[in-house]
Order: sequence, then C-alpha cells, then structure tokens
Amino acid sequence: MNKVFTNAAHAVEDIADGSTIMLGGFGLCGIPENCIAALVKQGTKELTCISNNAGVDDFGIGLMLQQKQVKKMISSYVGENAEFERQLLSGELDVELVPQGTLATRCMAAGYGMPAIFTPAGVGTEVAQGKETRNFNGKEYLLEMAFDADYAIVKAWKGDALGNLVYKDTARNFNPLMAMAGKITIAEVEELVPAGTLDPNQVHTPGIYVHRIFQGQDYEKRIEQRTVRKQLPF
Amino acid sequence: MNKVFTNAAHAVEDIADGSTIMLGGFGLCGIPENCIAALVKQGTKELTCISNNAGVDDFGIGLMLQQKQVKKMISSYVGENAEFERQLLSGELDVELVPQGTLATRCMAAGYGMPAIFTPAGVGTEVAQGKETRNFNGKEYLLEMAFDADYAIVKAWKGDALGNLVYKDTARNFNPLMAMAGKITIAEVEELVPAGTLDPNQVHTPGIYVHRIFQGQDYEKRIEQRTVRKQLPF
Amino acid sequence: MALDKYQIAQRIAQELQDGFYVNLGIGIPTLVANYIPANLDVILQSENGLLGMGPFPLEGEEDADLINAGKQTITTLPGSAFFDSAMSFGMIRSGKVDLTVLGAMEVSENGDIANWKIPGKMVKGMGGAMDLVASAKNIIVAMMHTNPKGESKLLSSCTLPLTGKRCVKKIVTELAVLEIVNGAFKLLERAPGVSVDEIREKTAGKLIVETGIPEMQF
Amino acid sequence: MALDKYQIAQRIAQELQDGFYVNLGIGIPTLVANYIPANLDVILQSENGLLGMGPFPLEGEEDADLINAGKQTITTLPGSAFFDSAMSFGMIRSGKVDLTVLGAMEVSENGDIANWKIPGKMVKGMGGAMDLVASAKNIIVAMMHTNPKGESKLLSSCTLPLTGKRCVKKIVTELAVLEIVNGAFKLLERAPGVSVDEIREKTAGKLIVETGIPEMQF
Repeated sequence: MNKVFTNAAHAVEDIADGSTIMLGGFGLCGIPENCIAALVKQGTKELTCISNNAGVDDFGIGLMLQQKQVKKMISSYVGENAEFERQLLSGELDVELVPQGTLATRCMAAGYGMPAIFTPAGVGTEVAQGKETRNFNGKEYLLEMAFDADYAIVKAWKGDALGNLVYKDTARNFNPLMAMAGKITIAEVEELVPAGTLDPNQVHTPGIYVHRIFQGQDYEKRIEQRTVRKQLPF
Repeated sequence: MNKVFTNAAHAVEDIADGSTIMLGGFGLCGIPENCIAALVKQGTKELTCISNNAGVDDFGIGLMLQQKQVKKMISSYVGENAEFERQLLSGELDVELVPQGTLATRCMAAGYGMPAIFTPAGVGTEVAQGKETRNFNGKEYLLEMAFDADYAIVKAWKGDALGNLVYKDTARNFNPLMAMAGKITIAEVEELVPAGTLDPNQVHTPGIYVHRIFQGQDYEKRIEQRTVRKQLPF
Repeated sequence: MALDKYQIAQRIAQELQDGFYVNLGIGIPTLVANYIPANLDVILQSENGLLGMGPFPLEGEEDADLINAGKQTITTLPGSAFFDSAMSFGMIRSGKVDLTVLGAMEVSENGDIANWKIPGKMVKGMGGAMDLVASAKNIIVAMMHTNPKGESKLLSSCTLPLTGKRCVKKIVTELAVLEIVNGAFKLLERAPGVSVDEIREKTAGKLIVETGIPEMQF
Repeated sequence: MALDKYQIAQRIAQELQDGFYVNLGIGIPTLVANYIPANLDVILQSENGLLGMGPFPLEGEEDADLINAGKQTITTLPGSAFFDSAMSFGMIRSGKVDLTVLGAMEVSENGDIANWKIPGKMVKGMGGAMDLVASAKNIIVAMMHTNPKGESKLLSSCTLPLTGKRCVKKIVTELAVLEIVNGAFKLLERAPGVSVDEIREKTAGKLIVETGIPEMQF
C-alpha cells in the first residue's frame, strides 16, 4: 500500500481537463496551496471546482481563475475576487451558490454513502427553485443531493504514510468532509510522519479515505483579514 | 454555566417513567455504568431504550431489564441475555431491531438537525416493511427517521467542566452520536478536568451538546469476550 | 437620540442569558461580543468550526489557521473546541445554538429576512446565512431602521430575494427594539429620546404600538 | 477431500489484494486474518469503530476499551484510527471497504443472503450485517455447503428472512468456490479431491459448470 507521493506535481498529474474537483479550505485558511500551484502549472482546464470560497485575486483558487482553468464554481461565498467577478459577468464562468451548511453536508453525504440529505436552509428562497421540498413534523426541508466529485484535494496539518490526517484549529473546516467525498482523495500535509506516530484516538480523517498523500512545502498560509487587539498597558 | 453534577443520582433524577433514553456503548464497551446503576436504584420504569445492545444478564442494560424498567428496546443486537429473551417471549418487552449503521446514522441525523436519512441497509428485507423506498442513481434506499430521545446518556474517557468530551479507543462507538442526539445529554466521565485542559483540536464531542457532566466512579469495565494470544516462546 | 452601532450592539447584549451559545454575524453583530456582561457565561460559536471564540490576538500572535467566519484572526478560550463545517452546521440545525444575531437589508412583518442579494449587483453568496436563519431558535436582527436613501427596511413584505422565511424574532435598530408578533412589528422599546411617531414614520410594515413604550435602558 | 474451516479461511485469503481494506465477520471470516500473505498490506476494519485491527492481546494486556465487532479483546497496529459508528458505516456505505467476508445460513442463485433470523427461534438481531451486505462492493460468503441436516444452503431462492438482496459476489464452502453470475452459481474451483458431481448434488440452486474445473491451490 503506497499512498505517498513525492510532490504535488505527481499527485495531481492525472487530473484531466473537465474534471470535478473539491478543494478544502475556508477563505484562505486550510487551502491546499501546493496542489493549487501544481494545477496552475499543469494548466488543467474546464474544471468544476467545489470549494466554499474562490480565493482572492492572487492566491488560492484565484490563481486558477487568472489562468481561466475554471469552468464552474460551486461555493457559498465568492466575494473578494475581481477576476472572478469579471469572468462571471462576461459569461466565461458559471457559478452555483450553495448555502454553507448545505455545501458541507452534501460533502459529508457523499463520504457517508447517503445519496441525499434534507435541510431547511434555503426553503422559501431562490435556492429552493426546482428542488423537492418535504414537510417533516411541521417544518419544511429541501432535498439536496450528495456531491459527486472525481477528486478531493485537501490540506492537513499532519498526516501519516497510511493517509491518516490531523487538522489544526479552524483550518479543519471543509477538509475532512471533502476528504471523505472524493472518488480519489489527495492530501497535502505540513508534516508527513511514519505510520504509528499519530495517536489513533486523535485522527480526524482515517486513512481509508485518502488515496494520495505528500509532504507539502513552502506554505505561505496567507492571512485574509489580519485583526489584532492592543497589548493592554500596565 | 454550570453543567457539573456531583454524581449519577443527581444527573438522572429528573428522568421520568415513560421517557425515551439513548444509552451509549457497544456490547459492554463504553457503557454509562454509573448512570445505569443510578437508574436501577431510582427505579424509573416504562423506559424506551435506544442502545446498540441490551447488556448481559448481570451487567449493563441487563440490570435494568432484571428490574423490569424497560418497556421497549431499540437495538441492533440483543443476544447474550436470558432475561431479555424471557421478557420478549412473554410479551412483557417490546423490541425493535434496527441495522447497526442505520441506528448510528439515525442518532447522527438527530444531532445534525436532519429529519431523516436514506440508507440501503435493509432494502428487500423485513426491515423495509412499511417504509418508504426511493431509487437514487439506480440503487434502492430506505427512508429512515432521525431518533427523538428525551435523554442521551453517554460515557466518555475525559470531559471538562464545559461538557467537552474525549473518548478512548473503541469505547467511542455510539457515544458521540448519542451525545449529539439527546434533548438533554448526560455524560459520565472517567476523568473530569477543568476547562482548558483538553486540546481543542482533539475534542470529540463539543460541549454545546452536553448538558450535564459528572465524574464517574468505581468503573468495572467488564470484558465480554476475553480473547488473548500466547506469548511467543523464546 | 438614535443609537450608534456600538449602542445597538450593547442593547442586543442585554438579550444574552447565562449559558447561551451564540452565533454573531459580520458587522454590528460582531460588536455584541464586546458587551457581554461579565457575570454571564456566554460561548461564541463561529460557523467555520469553533466553539469558544476569544478576542482578536495580540499583534504578532496572529495564526493563519485560526480565523472566524468573517475570516478575521482570532483566539481561543479555555474550553474551546474545533470541529468540521458539517458538525458546525449540524449544531446550528439541531437548535443547539441559543441565539443568532445577524444583519439584514430588509425584514418583513412576518419575519422574512433578506440579506444576501441585490438584483443587478454582483452576488457574493449567502455563506452560512441561509442555514442560520432556517435553523436558529432565536434570531435577532441588528440593522439600521432605514436604508441610505431613507427608506424603511421594516416592510410589509421584502422586495429583495429572501434569505429565509418567517424566522426573525426580534429586531434592534438605532431607533427601536421590535418583536415579530402575529405578522406585525410590535414595538417594545424606543431609543432614548426617540419618539413613537418617528418610529412609526420610518416603519413601512404593520406596527403594533401599545401604550407606554419604555425607553431602552443601558 | 472437503476443506476444514481453516482451509476455507485460507482460500478466501487468496482473494486479498495489496492495499485492500477488509471487513471480516464473526466465525470463519475472522480466521481469514491468520492467512493474509505477508507481502500484502491489508487493513482490517472493525465496524464498531477501528481501522487497522491487530491480533488478540497478550495475556494481561487486554483492554476493555479495545474490542472488535465480535466483542473480543484486540489490539491496534501502527497507523490505526478510531472513529464513531456513524463514520464506520459511512465508510462501508460509500464503498471504501474493498472486501467484506461474512457467514450465511442461505445464499440464493441471484446473490440474496439470509444470515440473521430463523422464524420460531429467538432473534438476536442483524447487528451490522444488513448495512454491510447492502453496501459492500465485494462480498464473499464463507459457509458450509449444507446445513447440519445435510440440506443445501445454495438455493434457487432463500427460505429464511433475507439480510440483503442481490449482493453476494462469491461463495467459498468446504467443497467449492462459486461465483454469482446471471442468476446462477458458477463453479470456479473444487476442493482437492472433491468431484463436480458431489458439488452438483449438494447445490440446490442453478449451477453452471464449465469444463475443466480446477482444484483449489494452497
């Protein structure tokens, strides 16, 4: 069982034009920086990207948008990105906006072998258009389908050679959900450790969900909104 | 915010006759021993118990069966229990058998605010009788409802004053799922620690799901099937 | 006199109860955190995956892996817990979050809310707002009573695309505290020195005014 | 000569491939773990919540918190991971487990399986069997060819209440290896010294026998 790849270029090299890929992260937090850079370099096109956000103009998925590699974004929030806006308005880019919790749960559903889920999010709004609704115990729910993605690309803090993953802080976000949901799941980690290093009680994503893993490098981990408080005076 | 109770007797004292309660554990592994003992002492009757198993004759839920406190068991496997069998055959006890994965997922659904889930388990069997089926992508699924329990009673390894829980090994099983699913969740822990002691990245059940917590005592942690291998000879 | 945004936040903070788990949206709602009474244990949930959100970090202590739903750098507090986004919205959907405070562009007299989309303008997305409004037990809207053109944001029905239907329970503006009751805005409190007439004039939807509306207390 | 239960397990172990995640049921399936070829990386899943199940513990090292789905004390291996039962069946349902081996009372020629209930006898429950058979990509049944009364367990249709429909892919008995193909049992291999006639005689369902059925190799 060899899941360890040497680098991002090898891990993503079979991703073909027209693929549907999930990319972990919330904003710029916990995004698979190495794989995004490799996809940009590789020039894979016509991608459908499922990711909560679309990056900023010069980082994250924004880098793929700059190269016009993305055909469609499925996201909950796509602000902070001028090139995204330009492509959307010019009709080059298609976007499907999905409530954040629905996005997360549709990933989980795929990983848990559930074909669809019921959620109240979006009932009575334009998100509900064309969707089946159903009343349970007096409350209205939408039927939302599990995602079907060719690849899930996630970023973890630590991972081992068997693909077990541990995330750090809020960089966890969508990563474990997408890791479960991809037909092929590619994980980049800040620290790749030998099997047996991670505490089995503290693994967030069991290795069964991960097909490829590699030690990432040169993480920039850009901060989108640097907010600080003043040191209290003595 | 005071979630800390002094002991099991106080934590369960408002559980009334006729309540529906979930009890964590798989077999005798990870069961809330202290709360079961307190319920036996308290003599609460006519209980509907949702638990993967029904204990053995002289331990676990078996102790409540001996006292005829259980009206109905909702479980996936109820072997190894002569008193259970006697009550079932005599009609004193009602039992609803649910596939193990369905049981787990119906707990999760309750904790995740999903009114129902689709699962292929039981399609074409007597479990499907009277249930709605639906075809997604050529495969048949059953619609199964989220559980609705008055109380969830779980056992964790460590917990803090805010109700955050960490489980050990396979004693995790149904505990985190039921912890999410109870209208009121009662957690007994082997070690109660101050808030701030547990690593926030390693909490299995966030405290928001837990209403009452107490330091358990005198854990027997009985082993149902002691299997060992021989020390290799030198 | 009309409240400023800090006072709106301060008034909303009075709605907090001991033991509440609270989700605060972006903008004025975020400011509520500054006014939590010291004698109350209130735990903030950030829907990207954190319970127990602390204040902004000290300069030099920012961590790119630790942000809130507004993508701002934050800190944790003793007893915090991290989780994935499915569990985060799971706890929201299952009603474990006691109070959600969020901004709005429009609210209707039956509790509909619009806060995510303006036709003709670039749509940035609903983020977690639709999940929050569809699920929260108790939703307070923090907003200005009127829009920059001076038009009422409290309407008989929303003109903008909805975020959720019949979900808002209470509204705190610079002028008033109002509750949604039986398809109307029921006036509960006035800002200090603000007249019932001014509130009436700036409320386009059905307004219920009983006698003796008290001023807000701070 | 007919196989014993250890040889059945040994023959099933030949179906393993490098990198397989495998769920082994109670009884003969459990024995398969003893015959995993040393050159293969095979990881065992225990549906109560463990990936990477190791052997039984040494005497004195049993841990009540560490059991398998048969409630036996076990150990972990380097790279093991624990998880809750919803995730465990989630990975089963989503097809991440490559192979499931389980016992059966009856199998029909279209792949139906019955292994949880005998009318008139105390029913202990299906445990995780219904989830496993409904979801696994690849199911091998390990069982005796006939029941204690000598009646065939390979039937045209099951007489006992079903555990799952059209799910079994392969069957290994003390006499034969058979595959479910187009609504029939296709004979693949004979136990050493066992004749096709004996297999034919003990198989009640439709049996496909091509020429030159090889003996199992060990």
